[in-house]
Amino acid sequence: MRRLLALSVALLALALAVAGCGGGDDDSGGTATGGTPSGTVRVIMEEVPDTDIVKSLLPEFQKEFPDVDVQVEALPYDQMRDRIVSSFLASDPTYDMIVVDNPWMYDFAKGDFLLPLDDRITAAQDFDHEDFAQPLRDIAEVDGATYGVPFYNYALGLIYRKDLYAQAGLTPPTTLAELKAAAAKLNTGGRAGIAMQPQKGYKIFEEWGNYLFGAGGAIQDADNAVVLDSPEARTALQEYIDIYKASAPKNSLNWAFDESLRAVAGDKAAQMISYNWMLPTLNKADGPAGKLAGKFALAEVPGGKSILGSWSWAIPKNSASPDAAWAFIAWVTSKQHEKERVIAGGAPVRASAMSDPEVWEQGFGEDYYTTVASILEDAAPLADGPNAEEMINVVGEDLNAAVAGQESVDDAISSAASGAQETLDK
Amino acid sequence: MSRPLRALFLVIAVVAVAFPFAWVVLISFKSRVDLNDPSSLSFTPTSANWSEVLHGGVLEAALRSVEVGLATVSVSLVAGTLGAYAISRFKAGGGPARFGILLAQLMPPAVLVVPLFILFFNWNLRDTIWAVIAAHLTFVLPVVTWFMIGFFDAVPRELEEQAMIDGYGRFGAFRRVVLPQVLPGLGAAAIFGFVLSWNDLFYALILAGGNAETLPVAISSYNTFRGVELGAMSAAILVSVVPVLIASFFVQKRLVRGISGGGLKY
Amino acid sequence: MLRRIPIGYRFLTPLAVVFAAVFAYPFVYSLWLSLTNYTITRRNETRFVGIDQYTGLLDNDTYRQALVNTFVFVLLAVSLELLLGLALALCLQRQRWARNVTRAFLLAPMFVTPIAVGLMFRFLLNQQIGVIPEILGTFGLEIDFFGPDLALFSMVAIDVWQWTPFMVLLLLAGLESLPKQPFEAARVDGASRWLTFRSVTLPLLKPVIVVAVLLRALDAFKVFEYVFAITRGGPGTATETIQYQVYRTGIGFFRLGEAAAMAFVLVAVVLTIVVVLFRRLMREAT
Amino acid sequence: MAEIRVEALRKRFGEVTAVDDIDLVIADGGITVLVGPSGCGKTTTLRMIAGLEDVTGGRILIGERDVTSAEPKDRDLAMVFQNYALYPHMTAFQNMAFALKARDTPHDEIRDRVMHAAELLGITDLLERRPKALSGGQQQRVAIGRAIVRQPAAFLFDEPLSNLDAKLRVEMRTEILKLQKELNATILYVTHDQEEAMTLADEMVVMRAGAIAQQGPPRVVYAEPASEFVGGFVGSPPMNVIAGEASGGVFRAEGLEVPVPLTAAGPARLGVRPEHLRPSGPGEATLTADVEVIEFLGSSGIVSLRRGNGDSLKALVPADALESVLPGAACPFRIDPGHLHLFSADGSARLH
Repeated sequence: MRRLLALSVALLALALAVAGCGGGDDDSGGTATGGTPSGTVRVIMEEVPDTDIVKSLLPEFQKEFPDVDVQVEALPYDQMRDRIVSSFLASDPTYDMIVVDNPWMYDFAKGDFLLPLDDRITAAQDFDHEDFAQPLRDIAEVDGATYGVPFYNYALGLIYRKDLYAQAGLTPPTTLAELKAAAAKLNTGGRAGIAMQPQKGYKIFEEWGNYLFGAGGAIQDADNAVVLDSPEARTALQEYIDIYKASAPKNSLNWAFDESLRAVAGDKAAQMISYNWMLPTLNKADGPAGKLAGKFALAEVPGGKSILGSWSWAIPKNSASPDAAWAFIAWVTSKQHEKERVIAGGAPVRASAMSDPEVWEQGFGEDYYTTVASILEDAAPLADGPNAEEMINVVGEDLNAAVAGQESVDDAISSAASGAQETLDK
Repeated sequence: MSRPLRALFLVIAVVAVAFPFAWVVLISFKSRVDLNDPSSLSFTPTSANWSEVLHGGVLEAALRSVEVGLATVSVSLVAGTLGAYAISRFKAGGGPARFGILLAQLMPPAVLVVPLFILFFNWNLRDTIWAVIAAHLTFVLPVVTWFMIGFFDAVPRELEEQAMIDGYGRFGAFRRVVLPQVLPGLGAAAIFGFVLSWNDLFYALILAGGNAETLPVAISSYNTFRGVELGAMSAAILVSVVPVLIASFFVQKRLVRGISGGGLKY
Repeated sequence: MLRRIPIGYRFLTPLAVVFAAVFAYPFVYSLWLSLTNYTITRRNETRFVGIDQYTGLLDNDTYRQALVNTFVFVLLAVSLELLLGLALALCLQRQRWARNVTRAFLLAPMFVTPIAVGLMFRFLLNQQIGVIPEILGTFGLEIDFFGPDLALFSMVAIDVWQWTPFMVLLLLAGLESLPKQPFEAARVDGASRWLTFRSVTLPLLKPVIVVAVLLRALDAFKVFEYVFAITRGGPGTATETIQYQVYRTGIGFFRLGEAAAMAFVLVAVVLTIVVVLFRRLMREAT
Repeated sequence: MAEIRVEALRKRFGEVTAVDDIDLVIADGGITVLVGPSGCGKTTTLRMIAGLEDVTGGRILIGERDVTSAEPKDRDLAMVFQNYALYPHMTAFQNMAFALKARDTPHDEIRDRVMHAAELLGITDLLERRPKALSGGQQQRVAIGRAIVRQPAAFLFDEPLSNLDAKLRVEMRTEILKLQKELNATILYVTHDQEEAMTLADEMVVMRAGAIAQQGPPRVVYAEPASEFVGGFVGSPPMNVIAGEASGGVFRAEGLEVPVPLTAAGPARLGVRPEHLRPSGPGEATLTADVEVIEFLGSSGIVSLRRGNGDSLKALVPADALESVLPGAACPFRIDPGHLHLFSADGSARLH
């Protein structure tokens, strides 16, 4: 009796699940329909300042599109992906519009979860898609189709203390050797030469990738094949380890972004490789750096090519109101509102905004925006292809093991390279 | 152990427990700038973290956690107590029943959460506290049942037999005579189940974030992509601990007595 | 109709129904998933692969390391918690002054959500900005808490901080329910305190210890939050645990089939151990 | 009060037959005692009558009513358990009132009946106490009081005195007897203690291995045990048994010859109760044995003997006859020929 009951409950549930999972495939989005869009757009976003800025623009959007109701649900990062994927799997979606982190883009697109936006982009007036930085557009393009519109970037740059550099007679390093020297020189008793983020997984790869590029290496070639197993990668990792051992805070093997920021803001480290938009935050008078505000500057990472991260707007295939969602995306990413967003402190994605004197003046100054523009010019993401998230973790594990001294540099690189290739081929 | 040694040991234990809490209290009054050095003692106290926490939905989340905990525990107590009685007294379900309870305690949430999600989706319970309650039942129910089996094992069979001879049926005897014997244990199991539910992050995070945020979710949301908001998180931790601590001051005696009522058998 | 069902099963019904509703389906579903290559982002390619996911784990070095780490973690954490818990319970049992306050206070760590505990200790133990290394530094000590050698033990220490109170609670309850006569007998026999503890207290307390250890161990096998909050499994694979791997593989990399297999291997191993130990204990008890 | 009849009652636990087709009549207004070693099925029989154990086969009738499959609560029986089974969360009063409450007895009547029972048992002062605050004897009285209050068709006692100390046990025994007379109660009483059984029983039922070995008034069971088992089980110290051969009215064993009222021939076993083995003059002696130990009881003494062939015997010797018995010495003893018990070689049957 009891067993039978359990079984029938399970079977019933299974049947329901199968019925529930199948939906959403027949909606082949593409062309924008005419007329004024209307409907509710539920969007999931990350709990970050850039989201708050978008929220602050909403009343303006509402005025222009009174029939579209945009409802923002802001969540912590770790919670977002699970919920997005869950929403994909449902026939009645939770979200009509989403923001996609670059490692997810390929899998989401290949998983047939996203609406291709090419036709809508072409049809949109004065949209000027070319205005978005090329690497950002590339991320949103999977197998020739465009699935996202850039929202904001999180490319990395070198954030350093101008005053300390001046005192020591240093200029921002352009090579790894110079970075090493600068870090060593700035390393004094109470203050580390550089704060690093060697935490296993995403964090170390995100940081070390800049070293790799700086050493002239690459992660993937034009055909997306992994080319990590190179002398350049070995050099980059050796340099990374040397700098960590010589100039990073003691015992900081598990450090991530948070600790580095705290160290730099708290005058316990002279510089860090971090997200470019941390600069305005650090320089804000009432920001985390307190009295140190204004003493920070942003430079390109040594070598000039940095790791790129980006968030893109996208519309799930099972969105209940794709037209209204697109109306919002087109509106918020238009040149004009990009400008407003950037002035309000958002991380830029359009060349036009970054070269706009009005933005410089009301934002964080010309230097900052031109530096960001040049960072974005040739920045590249950690992974391009399937299973990006896992590939990043695989590489990040070997890198971290090498820094911890559990693996030799040589072994770590070859293991990372083969692991990465295997993951991409899965 | 001699008396001074015991006292010393207890003092060390109290300090070991108190120290992190003292630190948490300290940093809950620190500003963002002061938090760059979380351990320094010289800082200008600010109430910003507290007002952020108290106005930022943490209290609502705490209330929701209480609701989830109470509901989970109530269902667990009813189903778990009856089931435990059946397993203890009638060997109902035999080995598989006891085995299933162990199994349930062991299952990693990461594996159960996706099927659960699909289930709640189909039942239209997504993003409600009901989903969280149901998910919490997957681990609270086995623990409560496990506890209660032990308590029932300790109740002499003659008591209910006497009650049945005295004029009650099975259920009457259970309700009027057996149940009162395990009440203290029931309390202990309830509190323990409540703590498990109160602490769960994983299920609550995935099954009911935004609209049905529980306290751990609220606390963890201070661990952002852009760093940990230590100050606000600390205030939130204190919000979550203080009420339970006060409660535990009043119930710990009962808790100890409840568990020692004979429920700890294998 | 109802009367025909044996009385035991009538009492069992609510449990069975609730259990079936919230547990049976997800369980059966994931069991099935573990036999497929189900990947959320590639649902169209899902097919039945039999035990491939399981045999695949044999070659997975990280998984094996995670298994080892998990067992080391559980073994160390639970034994330390037992030892400390026992010592504390013995002290608390005989304590008179400020008894309730002490007891209530010592339980506090249990009530903090583990992710918060993880984050607290991530900063407390941080070499540069943490207060504990600073204090140790004044004694000339420098400990790399999250370095390759100690990271797993730091996780153990955090678990001990949070869950020793649980042991204290159960053991204290056990101690207070012990009969008095054996202790009086031991006193008459002139047994030393240590001998009394070893040959009277411990054997009498054994059932409680078994339950406490079992409950704790089953929970410790699910260690996830500390790893997630602090090291993400690093340095290298030093703090990889099964739960964290299951989470990463299933939720992070979308490969639910493989994640389910990972989980079931752990479940199978632990259940085997528990059942074997149980049998032995049962035999000893009778 | 009513008579209880048990017909072909059987109970099986899996492969084990605990009670094997027993027939029994528990007479109205008397004490019937089920006695036997542990595992003989006496408690199972009692529990089946109470309704606590399902019946595998047979019928149970209380009065004229067939209660074989009735719920315990519908059998109108009261039971006193070995460990009293007092509800720990209720006071003595509440314990005693519980069954009446269950039957929706009016409040005043409950009060009267409980008070009456309490007076009868002398526990009026203890009514507000919880079981934990009562001594073993007091708990026992509350348990009995709880049964009395019910005014049931019959009382079932499951080894109610075995948790009491020896002195209290004797006291309570008398008390139960007095109560029984006062209430003219029908009582089915289970015990493993043969002395308790003999002192209490109007009718004594000796059980062994799920079957009734002998049934009858204690005197009869004692005087004419139906088998060697009953002979050995009833009486203290237990009956001496000597293996030998019977032929032509004489029982012969090594170093021993006794005339017996029996004509048949063949191997047999001779049962002699210790009180029928007395020291004697050398001329009258039936046997000679070494005295090992003497346990002095006051009015008599238990003498442990060892015969030449290694058999040990016990004799119950009046105090005045003890003088002639010296530890360590070989003494002549005489078996009283009027009190012999002769059993078949396997001990299963009485031969005369």
